[in-house]
Amino acid sequence: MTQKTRPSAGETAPEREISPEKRLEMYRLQVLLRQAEQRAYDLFLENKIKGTSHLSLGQEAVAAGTAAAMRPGDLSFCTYRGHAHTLARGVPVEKVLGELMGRDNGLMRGKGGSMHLTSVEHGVMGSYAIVGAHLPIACGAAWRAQYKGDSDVSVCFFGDGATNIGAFHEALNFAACRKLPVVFVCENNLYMEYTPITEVTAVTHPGADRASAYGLERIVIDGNDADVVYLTLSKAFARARAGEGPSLIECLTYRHSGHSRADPAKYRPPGELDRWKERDPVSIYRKRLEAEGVPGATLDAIEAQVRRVVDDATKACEAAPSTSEDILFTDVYADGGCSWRN
Amino acid sequence: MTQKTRPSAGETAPEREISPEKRLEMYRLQVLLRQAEQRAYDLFLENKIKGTSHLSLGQEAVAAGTAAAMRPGDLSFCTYRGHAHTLARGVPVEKVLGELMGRDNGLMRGKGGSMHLTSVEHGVMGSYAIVGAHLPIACGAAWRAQYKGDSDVSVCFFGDGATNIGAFHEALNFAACRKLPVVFVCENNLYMEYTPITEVTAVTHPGADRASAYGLERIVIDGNDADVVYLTLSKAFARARAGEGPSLIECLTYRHSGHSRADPAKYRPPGELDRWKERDPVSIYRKRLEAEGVPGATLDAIEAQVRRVVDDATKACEAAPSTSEDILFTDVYADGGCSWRN
Amino acid sequence: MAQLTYREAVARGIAQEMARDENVVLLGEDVAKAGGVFKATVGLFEQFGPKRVLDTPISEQAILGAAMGAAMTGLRPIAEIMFADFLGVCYDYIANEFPKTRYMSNGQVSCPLVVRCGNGGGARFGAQHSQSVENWCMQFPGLKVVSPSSPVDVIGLLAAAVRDPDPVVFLEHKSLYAVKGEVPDGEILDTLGTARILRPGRDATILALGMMVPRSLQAAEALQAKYGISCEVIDVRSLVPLDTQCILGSVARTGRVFTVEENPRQLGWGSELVSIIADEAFYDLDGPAVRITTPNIPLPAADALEDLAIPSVDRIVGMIHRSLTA
Amino acid sequence: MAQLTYREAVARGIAQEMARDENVVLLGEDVAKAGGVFKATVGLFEQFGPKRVLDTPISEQAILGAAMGAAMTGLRPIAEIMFADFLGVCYDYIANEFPKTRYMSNGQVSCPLVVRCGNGGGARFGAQHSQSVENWCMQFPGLKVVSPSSPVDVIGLLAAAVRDPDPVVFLEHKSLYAVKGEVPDGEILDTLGTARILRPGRDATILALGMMVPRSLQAAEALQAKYGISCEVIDVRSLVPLDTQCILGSVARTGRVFTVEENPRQLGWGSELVSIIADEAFYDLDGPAVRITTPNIPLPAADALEDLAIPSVDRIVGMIHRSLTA
Ligand SMILES: Cc1ncc(C[n+]2csc(CCOP(=O)(O)OP(=O)(O)O)c2C)c(N)n1
Ligand SMILES: Cc1ncc(C[n+]2csc(CCOP(=O)(O)OP(=O)(O)O)c2C)c(N)n1
Ligand SMILES: [Mg+2]
Ligand SMILES: [Mg+2]
Repeated sequence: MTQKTRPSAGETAPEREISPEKRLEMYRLQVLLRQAEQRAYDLFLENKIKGTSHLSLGQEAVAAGTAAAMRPGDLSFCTYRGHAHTLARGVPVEKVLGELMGRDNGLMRGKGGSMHLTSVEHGVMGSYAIVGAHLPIACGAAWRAQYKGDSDVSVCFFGDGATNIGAFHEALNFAACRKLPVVFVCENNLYMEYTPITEVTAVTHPGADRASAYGLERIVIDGNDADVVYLTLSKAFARARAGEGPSLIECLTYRHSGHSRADPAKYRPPGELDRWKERDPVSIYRKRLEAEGVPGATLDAIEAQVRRVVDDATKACEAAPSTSEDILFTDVYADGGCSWRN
Repeated sequence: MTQKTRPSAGETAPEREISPEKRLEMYRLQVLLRQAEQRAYDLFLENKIKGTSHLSLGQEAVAAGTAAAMRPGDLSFCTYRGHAHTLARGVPVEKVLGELMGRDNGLMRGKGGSMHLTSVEHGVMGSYAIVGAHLPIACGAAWRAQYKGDSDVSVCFFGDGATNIGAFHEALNFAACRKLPVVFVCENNLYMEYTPITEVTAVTHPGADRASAYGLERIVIDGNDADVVYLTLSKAFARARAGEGPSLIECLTYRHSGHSRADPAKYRPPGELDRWKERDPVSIYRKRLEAEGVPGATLDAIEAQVRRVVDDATKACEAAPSTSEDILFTDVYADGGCSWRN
Repeated sequence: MAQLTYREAVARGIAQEMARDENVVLLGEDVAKAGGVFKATVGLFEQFGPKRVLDTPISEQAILGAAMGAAMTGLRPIAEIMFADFLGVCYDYIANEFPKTRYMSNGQVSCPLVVRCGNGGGARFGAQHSQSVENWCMQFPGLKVVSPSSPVDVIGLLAAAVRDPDPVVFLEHKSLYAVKGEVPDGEILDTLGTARILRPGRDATILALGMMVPRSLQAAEALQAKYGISCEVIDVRSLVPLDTQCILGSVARTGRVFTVEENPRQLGWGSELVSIIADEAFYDLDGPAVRITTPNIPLPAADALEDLAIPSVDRIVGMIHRSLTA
Repeated sequence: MAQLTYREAVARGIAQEMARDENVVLLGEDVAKAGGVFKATVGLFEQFGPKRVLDTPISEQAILGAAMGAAMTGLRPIAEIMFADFLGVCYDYIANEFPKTRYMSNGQVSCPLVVRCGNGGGARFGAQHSQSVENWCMQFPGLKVVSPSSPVDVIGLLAAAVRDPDPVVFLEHKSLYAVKGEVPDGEILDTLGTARILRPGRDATILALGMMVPRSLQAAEALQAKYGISCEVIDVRSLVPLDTQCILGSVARTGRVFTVEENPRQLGWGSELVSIIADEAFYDLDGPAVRITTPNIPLPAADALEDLAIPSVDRIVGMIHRSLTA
């Protein structure tokens, strides 16, 4: 078993160039995810978001880097921790916050909730709340692309914990056998809900150390570096589009917030969060851009623009009516209703 | 991915001595399994066995070698293809054939049938007809041994096809994490029901090529050589008893018969069966014993004795009444009955 | 017109739909080259090739999950789960994924697929290969559940299921695979959610499904011949959607209802039907609503025992006669 | 006597049994160090240590399978499946393994284990984390199904489940975890298969479970106060075994029955109960048996919608009043 030396650094170094525009876009995306999710957290504490909410604070580089490497038409399959990936594909903040708040302006008008964000228009084919369930589903979408000769790739995001459930194994084998154009992105944030992944996993790298079981390359990357994510995913997409089959990419990252809702995450050893905050993906990306000559004012303007978007979205959601009752009985069946008998 | 050179030869060579008595015992066991299952096949063709029946003809070395390496008190968990493993633990032929024939003298008096042979008295903790289901169950028995400080080891047999189902993955990870005293024996007979395992598996060795995903050693052995099986399993049992955790052993073998019932196995390429019959475990074992100086007469006597056992068992079963109806409603619940309401 | 077996009808129904729509694909364990464990997909691989007819690993979650992802994005998959009992290893898709995705996405996502299974007992396969699993499937809003009892219904309902925009569980009865029936030439298309009165009657309504349909018909004949009791036999065919009109109409005419269910008693499909009748047709009922089911036991393997467990013609006759003359 | 919350009662019940019998062990995701996602196992890890209280990987099949293997060989495992909805990913054990092994082995093998789950809605968790899954569990001969509605019942029924030699699914209602109730000191042990009449009444019987119990009690009060209708409210508590005597006795006295079910209508637990009544108590019934359920929809996440979906006190009152005065 390979031992990693720095917990935060990946083992596979990519080597391509990224255009300045792309990098600004990735910065904007990371800032957007950060601000939108911080807002979601505040709204939860204000009891304006009920139920639950799973944030990706600290994991923005994975979502931004992947989305930046995707083409329109590519498909995303997310988990309950799906706000970031949904926003990164271009779904408006208002729609996402509206859904979290159970408002009529929400992405699914409140019928799905925070764990099921779906926007087919943006290629977000759903967020799945049963751990592992969407890996086979993503295979199915990729199978359709292969069957129809479509060039889209399906991306399936999941956590370290999901690598120990049966559906993971079945999906990986199925995808590898059929060389499906699907990319499996394991966001290893070190924890399941509250239990460290290492305590319940037989290998050090829950994703990468399983790759060989499916004849796949072992890939572990620094998931807090959007450039690394972007380059690695670009390669995986190219491979998928070339008919060379799936990839399994383990992104090392960390969630700054608790698992869900207001979880204070007391199970984390002291200092751990601080060490990871030093590797905060948003700040390191900003520093890197500045170091490479991007004017601070440009980056400030992006942040300000994002703040306006998030503020406006919040206001719009607060003003929106709560979900209208007429949709309670709609869309159970394709005929639009819920009647199961004559 | 490692390529094997000879499909029938294992990659891991064991290096210990086996006593002459043990070897005679393994010969006897293989002959017993062979004859008992050939009888079962005949009875099926005569329509005296209804339903289904899955034979291990050709795979006897795995059952005999494993059973010979087990201690009383060790536990076996089998699949629907469980006649051989059940008999190898000492369950009388009459009980097994009686169960297959749905007679009152059957092991479970006909309530379970051929796919569910169970004899707690002999450590046969059940045969499971849902592929993969018993791997986690075997973990549970091993967990109990660990918890109680018992020294028994649980053995779980399954096919190549079972390595692609989710429960396999969950069980292996669980067992490896907790260092459970369980040994997973994958009988790779090259086929699922009718589909070659290589057509639907991302790696060449469906068992062994997955071992590293659970931090386990890669073990592929010649499953048609009872000595190799015995030595390899002995090592695995010692490891388990020493608290060093599970093993996953892929035994290369072949079933001479079809998958089940009267399956003519037309899906096999011409010549394949013949090549494997040259490596028939029973004949090669006999040849080896003879070459090493065991008198042919000794071996003939074993065969004759086994034939008598199988013949007597058959007669007893044919004479036995069909299952008596009074047990239809018993043993659904622990109170002995099936009443679910007052 | 041709005589087809129920198993041939499955293959013909699938072939009809695959020929009609190139988005229809078939996947499952041993369904392609080997033609299926029940030989119900023989010839399809040869006719439609490896791209459209796929042998899969023993990975039921991958089978159903892949079918779902493909259905969501434009294909019309038919997935075989060999024995219906195996729905246990992929039940999340039945319970949590297929039926809920349209609703949760507020109508954005469709899931038009068919899950075919070999269902039911009578083959001496024991407790894990013989179950009638209608009642594992019918409690999920969004999921449809169909179970044909004759070759012609197999084709027509399978075609309807494939064309249906909602996910459908299609339960084929293992013990009917060898049964023959008349099948007209040309395309056959039936309608989900329609029951069929196979035998009109005045004194009681018998509601049956799958293998219990021929047994109920035989029982009805015996009740007529032996006791002059006239039973109306309804093949429910589709549990979701349910043809409540047909069922309630019949009960209104006869005043008595019996379900004949292959599942063990507890929460069998008949309980829902009886509960509808006990509410909406209460004043039509002239006596108790009686459910004739397998008793509260797992199915035993031995032939003698299995025959005692599953409702037999004699048991149906006996229970109906006793109840009507009590 | 102490005031305990329902969630504290869970921990106390488990602790009582673990202290009594060293073969009792607890396993599940995050149940040990973190005290469980619902905080229902807080303190057990500290009290009984890592050998007896185990955090597992996200491997529900491994959890239930391991529980079964341990139960078969001498332990008395309590396995937590965090949200009842997740039974979908390990359903094979519920459907095919736990309940059948004793029968198939002709009594050789026992499977004394408890599967605890957070069940039910009201928490705005959406369609895959809010279901009431009684009807996923009660159709399997050999498996018992219990669902308590108060802290004292939690302890007593949990103790009974742990000591029971058969496998038991124990459904804790998520929306009741914070509810408080009086709990006597000392050991508490209840009996499976016993319903409880929580409020006597003359005009109708209400059968309820879990969160529907307090709502039914409130509805009964409102019906009395507003319309002078006297309802007997029965907390069914145990679906398998079922206290048919209590239920049929009540219906014999009142002549009318209503079930209040949190599950969507199709094949909810009430259908079985109604079907028993429609058969065995048909002549006691003075009017239709009515089931009050969540409609035929997956549960929506938004609070406004979820509140409309699950039977409310008002809906219960309205339906019973309308039905009794029709
Ligand atoms: C089948 C299933 N089991 C358990 C859960 C409860 N659960 C939700 S999230 C979670 C932890 C998942 O951890 P990981 O995969 O690492 O993802 P992360 O939350 O860290 O992003 C668990 C156990 C679930 N939703 N589905
Ligand atoms: C979950 C499940 N899926 C499918 C089956 C049907 N089935 C029974 S045996 C078998 C093939 C198993 O192949 P393998 O694991 O290689 O074992 P072998 O039969 O070769 O010993 C299949 C698909 C089953 N019993 N359970
Ligand atoms: Mg994680
Ligand atoms: Mg095999």
